[in-house]
Amino acid sequence: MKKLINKPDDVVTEALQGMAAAHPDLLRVSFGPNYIVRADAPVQGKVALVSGGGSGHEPMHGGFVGMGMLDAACPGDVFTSPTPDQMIEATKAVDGGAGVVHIVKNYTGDVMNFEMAAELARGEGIEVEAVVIDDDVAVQDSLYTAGRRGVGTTVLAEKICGAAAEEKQSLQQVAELCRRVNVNGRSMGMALTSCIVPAAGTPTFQLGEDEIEIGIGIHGEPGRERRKLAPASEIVESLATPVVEDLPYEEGDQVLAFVNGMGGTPAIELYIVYNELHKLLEERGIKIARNLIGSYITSLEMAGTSITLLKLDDELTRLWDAPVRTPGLRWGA
Amino acid sequence: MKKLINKPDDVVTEALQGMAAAHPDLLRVSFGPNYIVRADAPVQGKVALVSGGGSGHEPMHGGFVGMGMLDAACPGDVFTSPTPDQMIEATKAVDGGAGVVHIVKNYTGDVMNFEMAAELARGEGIEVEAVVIDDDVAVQDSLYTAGRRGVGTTVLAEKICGAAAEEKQSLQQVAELCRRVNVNGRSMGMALTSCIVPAAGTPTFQLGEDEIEIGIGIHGEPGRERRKLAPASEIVESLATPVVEDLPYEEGDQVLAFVNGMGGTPAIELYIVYNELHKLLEERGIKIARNLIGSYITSLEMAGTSITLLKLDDELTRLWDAPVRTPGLRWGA
Amino acid sequence: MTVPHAQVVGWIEEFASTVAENREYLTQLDSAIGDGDHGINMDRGMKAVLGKLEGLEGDDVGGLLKTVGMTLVSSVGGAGGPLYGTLFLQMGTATAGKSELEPEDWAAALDGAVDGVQMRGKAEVGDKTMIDALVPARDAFRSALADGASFAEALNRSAGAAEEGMQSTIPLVARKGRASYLGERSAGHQDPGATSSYMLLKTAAETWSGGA
Amino acid sequence: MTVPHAQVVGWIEEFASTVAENREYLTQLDSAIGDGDHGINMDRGMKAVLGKLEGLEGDDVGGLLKTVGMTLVSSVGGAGGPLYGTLFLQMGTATAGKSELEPEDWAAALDGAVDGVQMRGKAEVGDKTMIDALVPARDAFRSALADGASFAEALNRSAGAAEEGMQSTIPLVARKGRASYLGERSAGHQDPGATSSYMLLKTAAETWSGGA
Ligand SMILES: Nc1ncnc2c1ncn2[C@@H]1O[C@H](COP(=O)(O)OP(=O)(O)O)[C@@H](O)[C@H]1O
Ligand SMILES: Nc1ncnc2c1ncn2[C@@H]1O[C@H](COP(=O)(O)OP(=O)(O)O)[C@@H](O)[C@H]1O
Ligand SMILES: [Mg+2]
Ligand SMILES: [Mg+2]
Ligand SMILES: [Mg+2]
Ligand SMILES: [Mg+2]
Repeated sequence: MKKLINKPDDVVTEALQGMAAAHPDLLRVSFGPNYIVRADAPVQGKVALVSGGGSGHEPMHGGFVGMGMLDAACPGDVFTSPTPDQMIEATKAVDGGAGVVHIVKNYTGDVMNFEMAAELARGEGIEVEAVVIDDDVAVQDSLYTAGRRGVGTTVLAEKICGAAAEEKQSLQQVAELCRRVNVNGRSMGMALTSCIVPAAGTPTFQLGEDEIEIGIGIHGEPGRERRKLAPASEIVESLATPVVEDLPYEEGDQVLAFVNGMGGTPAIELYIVYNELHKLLEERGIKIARNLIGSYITSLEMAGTSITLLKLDDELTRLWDAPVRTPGLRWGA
Repeated sequence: MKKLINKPDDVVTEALQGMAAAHPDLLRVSFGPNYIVRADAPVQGKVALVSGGGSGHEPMHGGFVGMGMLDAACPGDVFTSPTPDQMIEATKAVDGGAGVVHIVKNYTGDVMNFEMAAELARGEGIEVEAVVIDDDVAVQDSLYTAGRRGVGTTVLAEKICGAAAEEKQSLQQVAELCRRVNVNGRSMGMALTSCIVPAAGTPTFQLGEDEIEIGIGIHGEPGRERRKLAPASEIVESLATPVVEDLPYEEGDQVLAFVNGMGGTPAIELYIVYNELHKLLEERGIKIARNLIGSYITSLEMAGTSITLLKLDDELTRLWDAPVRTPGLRWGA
Repeated sequence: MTVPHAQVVGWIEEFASTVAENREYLTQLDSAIGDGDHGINMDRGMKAVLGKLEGLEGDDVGGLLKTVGMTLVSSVGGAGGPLYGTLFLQMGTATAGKSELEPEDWAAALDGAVDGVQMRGKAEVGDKTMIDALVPARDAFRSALADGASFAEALNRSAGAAEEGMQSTIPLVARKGRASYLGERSAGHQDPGATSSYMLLKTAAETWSGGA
Repeated sequence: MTVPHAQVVGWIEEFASTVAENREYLTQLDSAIGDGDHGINMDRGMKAVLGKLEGLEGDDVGGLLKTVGMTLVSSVGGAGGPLYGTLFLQMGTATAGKSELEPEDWAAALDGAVDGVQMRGKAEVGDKTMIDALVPARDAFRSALADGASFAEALNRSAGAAEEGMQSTIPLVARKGRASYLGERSAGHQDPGATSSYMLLKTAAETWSGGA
């Protein structure tokens, strides 16, 4: 295992110390339990946004704490959902009296821990609305299963809802908006290589020199299908087609296209992916009105990409364009 | 070789097509010869900044084209300096009558091609000032050699000079400033893994599972020394010590600390590196007044990091903070 | 036979060391159909529990089990944290105020465990989860008592049923938890959570009855 | 013997095919002490030159060589582009207006080649560059002529000197170009640019004299 780390057990703590040292103007980090809050928390009268999940997906979520996005993030161990005590402390630290939205990715662990936290927070008189993101079309949806995973749409929901909260929209409005983003977003990802969980020390799965995994999640879990390595055009087709056909997006729709790197894939490849996606959507008459290209929701050093499409309307577009100032995403401020 | 590409020969062209499709609001891409100019070029009365170099270092340089940074970038083949015809066309396209600064990284190829281009441009009546960046302390400096390579300081110089040009500083002022940034910047890098040039198809160098290269450049060229894998604290010490002792930075100095990822290293590791760097500089009484953490000058999918320190003064700090709006770096706009 | 407070502590310690010994094994099972951390998570949690046990006073079994639950909730994370946390919290509620356990108390504790895990995770038997080990274990314990079996014998039959339940997960397609994302690819692998739940019941039988 | 325009074209074509055959070899040499692209760069450039040759009219050797130089400048990039570009541009200037080359013309062309490369790259003999092949080749050609050797003989002695010069780069520590960043680690490897320069002189000797 080759990583720029000290001891495997200290990875999360030291990365958080680095965040604290790097961005005192934007955020504060608390240790034991671990959570990150924006520097000016709590913002009185503003709905607060709290998210969290396993570490290893940076910049998500800690890198999205700041003006116009999250009020707090709860980082778990690598790929392991955080615990309710982190969430409850974070929730209390950012509550500005207007209620708190928990943005939860649909993983059994995340959902259950956030549920326990919300129960405790409500017990302490804080209004909490939880919204679960489940946008991964690689997973068959069913009433009888855990449903779809939450992936790329989470980043977009955090940005858009952060802007709405900044506008002093109400708890119900922000939660409703978050559900609307989720309903209009779809994602699918693939891996060229596995990643290595520091505490494990070996790759989570083994891929041959000519193999790829299609339909992966963000925790190094294997995907739905192993295939032969293929040109970018074919890979984009395999990811974007199920995404487009799931919603379904229609001719004339405006979308935000998010081409995400899994952590080990450089920008030059992401632009080749974007180029293919742009052609594919153009052929279907779908217009990319906004885009985001980069590594924003990662799986440690995994090489690969995920594609997220979000159907836009005027409000979503306006909120996307609103200023944001976080370590991981910044414009207009 | 596992990459998100189509044919190896089409990598640069297709990534440029992706850039053009993604950022029409910020830039325009010309093909044959290849160059990228900001959408509103030429800006009348403003000194224009042109840079360029081999591809494979994205977002540098094309991702830094836009308001507050570069006016044009000339992307060569992967790791191969661009040709004079690209530079001369780019120079003509962005000249707004106030002259053009060529920001050149100190590689024999880049220097000679930019020299030829500057001769041709001057022949056509355009005022050109070339500034060579040579900040890599891994290379022993000498009058009798090609001197030091240009690496991380290039990114900082492009940002700071872009801001000065935006303020309508003169050609001589911007060129002088660029030299000042270069004189005050020092870098050193290391690799955990090699990268693979698409046209070659195999790793440029072979590293064992427990080996690292210290003192690498940004073209997959081997470094000055091969070592055993070590904890992040030791690696940062090996990179930062020669950097700090070269200038030399002194107690009380304010610096911009730039922790760069080589392309395959995720943010979580860069923050661990930053944490170590922060401690090391604190011990020496050097204050990090600004920082930049991310993969901005890369070597394809290489895993590794480089550290750049720039000694700041009030003017450099003000220009660093000025608004910038490019695909790769954006704030305040 | 009754199980005094000290032996409940003994069981928890034994479970912790079984989890530590099987840390790699559980993680390996989780790598095949999950994210390869179940052993790491449970071991971190049980180590935290051992730390908490040291400072613990009194002989209230219910309080002890609640402390175990709270500690797991705040140290494990993932799915395992809330599930095992709730399991122990509910066991603690069912045994509140007891300083030793009669067979009927343990039956109530197992009821609480199953109800708690199902309230949290909404899994049914056959979904390829902990529930596939826990439900047969609870049922076997109750029916052993109804058959007139001794506490020790009932514990052993309960552990045997958990083992069968654990094995029954192998051919199943997961419908809950992370393994469900794999769809058909999840079949042919033993569920890590059902495996750790079997260990929980097996260590109870071993510690309290000397059998297995 | 004189070398008519058509044979100069033949030389360029022969050099292009030698470079194509040795694309991997040159790249491999460059991987050891550079960035592993010299073969790729030169091959791309010479393929572009072949494309340009097709449309070329007239019999001006100087014009031909200048076209080769301009094409290399705008298609090779890296260090090789300006260096080989300038080499051919200066050869073209030295042979402007000639429809065939006398020995003295080729001597002048070699002078131009060396001067051009040194003007651009500022390397001296011993810096581990193209210059280590080119300077001995130029000197050997002139002294062969002074010794009364035939054009063919002088070409062969020139190519032989280039080969020795190429080999002489092996133990050297590079002082120019990318290899210089390696410091002492650059010793023990043959310089890729000196190797392609040797090929340039060798193909001239082979195409024009039948020898090597
Ligand atoms: N909804 C559920 N109900 C009961 N048990 C579940 C449920 N979801 C997951 N599990 C159990 O949790 C185990 C995985 O735990 P663990 O690996 O610690 O958490 P995570 O999946 O978050 O990494 C599975 O093997 C399964 O037995
Ligand atoms: N200053 C110089 N003068 C002469 N030749 C040089 C100089 N610098 C480099 N070279 C030659 O260029 C060769 C490398 O060319 P190439 O690989 O095409 O370019 P790059 O180094 O830009 O990748 C070296 O082997 C060397 O012979
Ligand atoms: Mg997990
Ligand atoms: Mg090169
Ligand atoms: Mg797991
Ligand atoms: Mg080279």
